[in-house]
Amino acid sequence: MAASPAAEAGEHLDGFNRDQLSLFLYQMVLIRRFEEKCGEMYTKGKIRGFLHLYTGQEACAVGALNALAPHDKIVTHYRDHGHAIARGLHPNAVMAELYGKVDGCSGGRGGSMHLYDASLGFLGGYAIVAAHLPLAVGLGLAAKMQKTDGLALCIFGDGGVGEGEFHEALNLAVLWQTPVVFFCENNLYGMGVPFGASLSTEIPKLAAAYNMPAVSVDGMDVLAVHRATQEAVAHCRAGKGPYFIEAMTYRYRGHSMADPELYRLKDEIEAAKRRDAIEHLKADMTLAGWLDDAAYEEVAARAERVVEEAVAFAEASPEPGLATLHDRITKEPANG
Amino acid sequence: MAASPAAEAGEHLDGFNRDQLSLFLYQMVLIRRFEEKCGEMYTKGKIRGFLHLYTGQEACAVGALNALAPHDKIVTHYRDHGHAIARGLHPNAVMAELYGKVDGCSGGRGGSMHLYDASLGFLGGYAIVAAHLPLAVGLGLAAKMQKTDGLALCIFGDGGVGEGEFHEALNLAVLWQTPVVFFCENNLYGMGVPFGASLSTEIPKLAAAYNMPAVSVDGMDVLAVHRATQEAVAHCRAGKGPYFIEAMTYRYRGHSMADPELYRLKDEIEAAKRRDAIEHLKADMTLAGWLDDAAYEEVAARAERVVEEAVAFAEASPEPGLATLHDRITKEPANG
Amino acid sequence: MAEMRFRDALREALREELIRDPRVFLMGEDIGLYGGSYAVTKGLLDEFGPERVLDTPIAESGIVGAGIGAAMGGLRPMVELMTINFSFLALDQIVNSAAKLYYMSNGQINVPMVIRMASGGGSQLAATHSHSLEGLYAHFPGIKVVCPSNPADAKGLLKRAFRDDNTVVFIEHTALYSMKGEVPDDPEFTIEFGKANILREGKDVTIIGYSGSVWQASRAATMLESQEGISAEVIDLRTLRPLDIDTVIASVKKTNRAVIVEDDWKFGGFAGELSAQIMERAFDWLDAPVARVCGKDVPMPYNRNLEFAALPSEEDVVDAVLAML
Amino acid sequence: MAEMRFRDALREALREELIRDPRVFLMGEDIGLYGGSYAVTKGLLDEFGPERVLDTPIAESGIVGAGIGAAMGGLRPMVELMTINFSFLALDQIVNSAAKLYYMSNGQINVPMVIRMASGGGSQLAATHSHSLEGLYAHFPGIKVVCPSNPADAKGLLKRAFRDDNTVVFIEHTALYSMKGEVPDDPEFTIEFGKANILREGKDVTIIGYSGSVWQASRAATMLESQEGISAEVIDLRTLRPLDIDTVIASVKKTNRAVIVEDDWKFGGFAGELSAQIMERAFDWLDAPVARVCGKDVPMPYNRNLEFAALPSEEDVVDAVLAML
Ligand SMILES: Cc1ncc(C[n+]2csc(CCOP(=O)(O)OP(=O)(O)O)c2C)c(N)n1
Ligand SMILES: Cc1ncc(C[n+]2csc(CCOP(=O)(O)OP(=O)(O)O)c2C)c(N)n1
Ligand SMILES: [Mg+2]
Ligand SMILES: [Mg+2]
Repeated sequence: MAASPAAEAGEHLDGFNRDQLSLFLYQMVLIRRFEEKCGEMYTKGKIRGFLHLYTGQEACAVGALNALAPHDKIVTHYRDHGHAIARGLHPNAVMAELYGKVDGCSGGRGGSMHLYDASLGFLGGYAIVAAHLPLAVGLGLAAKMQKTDGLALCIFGDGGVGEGEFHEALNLAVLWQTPVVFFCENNLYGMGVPFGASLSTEIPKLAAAYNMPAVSVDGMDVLAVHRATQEAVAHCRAGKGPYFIEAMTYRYRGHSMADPELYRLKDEIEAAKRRDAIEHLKADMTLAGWLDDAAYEEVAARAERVVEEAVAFAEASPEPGLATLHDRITKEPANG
Repeated sequence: MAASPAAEAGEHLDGFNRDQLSLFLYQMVLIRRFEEKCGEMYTKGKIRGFLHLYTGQEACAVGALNALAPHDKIVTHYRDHGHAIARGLHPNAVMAELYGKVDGCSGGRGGSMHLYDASLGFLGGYAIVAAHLPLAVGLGLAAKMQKTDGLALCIFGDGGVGEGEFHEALNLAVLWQTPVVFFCENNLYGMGVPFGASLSTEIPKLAAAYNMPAVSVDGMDVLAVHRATQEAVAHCRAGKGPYFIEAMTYRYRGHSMADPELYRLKDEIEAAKRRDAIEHLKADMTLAGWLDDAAYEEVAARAERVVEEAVAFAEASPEPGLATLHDRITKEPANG
Repeated sequence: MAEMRFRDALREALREELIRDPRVFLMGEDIGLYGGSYAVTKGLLDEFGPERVLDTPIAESGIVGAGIGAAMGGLRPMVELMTINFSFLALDQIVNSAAKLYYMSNGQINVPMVIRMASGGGSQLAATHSHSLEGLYAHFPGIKVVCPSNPADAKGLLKRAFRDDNTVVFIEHTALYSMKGEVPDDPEFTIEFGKANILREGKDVTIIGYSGSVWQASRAATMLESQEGISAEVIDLRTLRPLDIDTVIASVKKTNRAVIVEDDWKFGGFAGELSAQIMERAFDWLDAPVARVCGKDVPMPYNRNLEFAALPSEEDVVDAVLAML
Repeated sequence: MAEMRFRDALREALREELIRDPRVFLMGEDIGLYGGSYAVTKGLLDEFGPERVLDTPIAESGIVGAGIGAAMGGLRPMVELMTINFSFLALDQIVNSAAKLYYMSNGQINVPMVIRMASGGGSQLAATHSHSLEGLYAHFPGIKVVCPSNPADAKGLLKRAFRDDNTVVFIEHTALYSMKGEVPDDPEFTIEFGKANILREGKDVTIIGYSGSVWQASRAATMLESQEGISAEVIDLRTLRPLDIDTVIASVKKTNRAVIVEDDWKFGGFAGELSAQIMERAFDWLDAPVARVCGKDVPMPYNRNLEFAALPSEEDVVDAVLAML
């Protein structure tokens, strides 16, 4: 006998409380709204360079980042706004960075692909595909050598799996039993290359061959992502070495703002949107009696306000002075 | 009931005839003798640079290379004398190369690590660990695109498995279904690093995760190596894509002539020698009535003569002229 | 002759070479379904099919290595690395395999391959995505390094690259992709390597550039002429290896002054090589030290004003010329 | 002071730094059980244990990347890449991560790491194993490049490298490992970066080298003095980035002539940078063009005579000096 929808939601929500889910919902809505605004501002020429939007993948960032502790470290790839915001970087600082302004989280030097906030353990977006995987191994190694229970979360895309550094990093992490959660957001494409043309096998199968636990989860379900990441985090904190998660997800927009999107069909995008993570959580929370239309409107309005404020903040922030061009190339006692 | 020794040998020899085994035996003895002589000549300062001897691993080269056809291509690593000789490069040309002389198979420019004979499809020893794995994929791709049934045999060591190019090459080969036999000579060490400290898993397990057949064979048994390679070759020729072989073997000498060998015990070396490939085949052939002491002495004497002649040839060959230093840096119509 | 954009001229060259030589095939990241990240290969997958236009995984070392192997096996691959920034990952293959096999094998094995990549800053792509590494590649014996500055050269040099028996590193400045120009349609039109192009004759100073920097040099020459009455000769090197130093020296011996314009960082860059060679061969003709107008010695910042300040401009070239007169 | 070999001086520096700073650890290929391929780390595994002396797989990009991560995480790793020839495989990590993080993060993240590697030709290791890439590394802003020429400098500079807050690429010429010299034993003995060393004073010509080439320069100076009565000043640059150009310029303004000695290929090499800078800053003092005595522009051949001919020798330096007088 099928369970009633409410009971199903109840089961699905097992172990989560209302506050937590409200936070997840708010963060996902905020990221979505933030990204849409970025797209808009890119079209207006306010944001430039390469801009890779995260819409569609929000459940990954929100589910995973909220499973971490403050002393954990994060490295991710260039599609990094969602991860930054979920980690707690202020949207003002992120938007100002996209504008290239001094109050940006990287002082206007990094742009969209290179967000940093070392005080939050957010150690960067990396734009060379897979280059940050070995870095995560080193961060894990440092945590281990310093005898903390900290770990490194390493986020990357399915396209990164083809690079040699994927192999080198996984191997080193297992050999050295470093606390690293490898978190692969499989959105089915690396630019225009469908996943099946980039890897000859399934990602978790390959990861498991290195002798580490490897799972695949629904990346459109924030609760599933969160549970899996909690599991991975517990594994790492217990000193059992690295853990691998593949989150199956989908990006609603093109690879970057420059993408002509010749390679995928509208149908596929529409199908993915029917699994939308925000709608999914909204439905669950509504069934559980934790959300109604008014409450959702409030969430949306709050996100809207925060994003508008971020834009205003970024607009008002000054450009870095030309005299700073040669500053901080290396760290010297005088400038340290 | 245990089979009698003769019957066991008989079974083991199934499918091989006397001529073939005599050839294998001769090639193995020749390679062993050649390598011993190289060690001697290195000590005398006749051979210089890095010299990596192949003694102990002869069954790999002889078993594998004899499974190929003339139109197949071979790329291998720097420990390449055995492979070159098994492919049919004349010992004179190999020894002259080690001497750096004009009659060397690379004109004295390559030395021990870089033997070539394009006319035999022997496309080189490569000294950057794992760099030739992608080359083999390309050679396989060329054979496939040209619609021949040729294939590429790619020989490398267990140490090479840690490199990113191992991953990139295996993935590409399976994705593109190129005819490549990956042949890993696992001699338990990459220089002084024991295999278990270089890879977090077993090699065939990892290779199989890419979705290709992957087997492990006794690399001290020339017949086992030959059978496995024949299987792999048939697989490739049938258009079924790449195939992976790990051959468990052992090198009797240090990594190179410069190795102080601090990292392994005499016991281990002695134990490996008890599995010696030449002794193994001698015993089998003797039991089958295909070899006696006199016949073996003849084989050994023939190898000895060939090696002595190689040394004499190398000694007599001239040094390349200084005027050739700038020749053949690029291929131009005039010099083509 | 037809007017076309730089990217279309490149595509024409690829098309014509695919048609001319059955051994030619293309592989690279997003060159097929996506149409090439700078749309150079757009339409070629449809026209030539997946056997001759291969989309690859993101695996620079692997695909360049596979290209080398394919070339050794008798084919004529073109490998597109998307941008030069990712070529660090393939550098070992380029330098240790592609460039050296012919020499090491004593002429037995050659590697006829074209490696195409987009280069240069100016698009706010920040520090990891704004490299100009033409000079880095020019340092290695055994390969050739080509950097066209206009559509006709792009086509003629790329077609020539496919007919070379060696590995050619073919570098395209992203700022040029939309540039228009007249391009010959003769399918046998090629441009020889090692022949610099005198873009503009002059008598007071020689300004030397390649790829995108040719246009800073040209605009500076125009400004010098109209604002100061100074006559500048502008030389487009076209290829860095082989380098047509003779044309440069002949010009400097006439003008007695030289300015080199290069996007790359000045310190340890290729401009130093040019400067040194000019001094070595034209010392007694020089009225002033050779000047280098290069990128500033910093990782490229994202911010637009900072990036602009980090790149050499025509004003910088004008200033350098005025300072030496 | 104690007399010791170059390799032992390096080992002493590593030992002292391991003792001084608990954040320091070593990792690399064959640095543990094997004792280091040039025996530099011999005995350190026994002394400090496997937590501080890690043998790694052969995975250059991975281990340099892991070093960067460890440095970001608060440690002070030394990564040994065995030889510079293998560093192409780690170049992306060095150039795009280690060198740029401080700038890109606007000073939030720095990467205090030492990357050690053996360099140079002359041992018949053939084309892929005989690189001299000091100049290549010097091209990239954000890192430091150190190339000691003697045991005392090796120790003092290596200890200094561990105290730097940035990534230091530390390059050791294989021909120097067995060289003996007096080495201070003060554990606080370090040598500042960016201070060239005037090895020998002279008045007729300045000969500039670094790493192994300092000794070709010195031997040439001795020959010039004894055979020709020419007084050469010899400068050891010690570090290429930062570069002590002031010391070079002051010397050239005194001698009016300069010769640069470098093992690397001449074309596009670091000698060009030095030559250009000398011209730019001392043009009016130069009595002859700056000369470059460098490696020949070929992949290194295995054959001994050919290799010898491909490398710069003291005779070549003497000839260059005589040609400019
Ligand atoms: C080493 C390297 N090669 C190529 C690129 C160009 N590039 C940028 S993103 C991308 C696709 C990556 O896809 P994936 O890892 O799946 O991440 P997604 O964009 O889907 O989030 C490519 C090829 C790069 N940045 N770095
Ligand atoms: C990229 C690279 N890194 C390091 C080295 C130095 N090196 C040469 S051989 C070797 C060990 C390789 O071991 P393995 O692959 O097992 O082959 P074996 O020597 O045992 O035959 C190492 C580390 C190298 N040549 N290339
Ligand atoms: Mg993807
Ligand atoms: Mg081995």
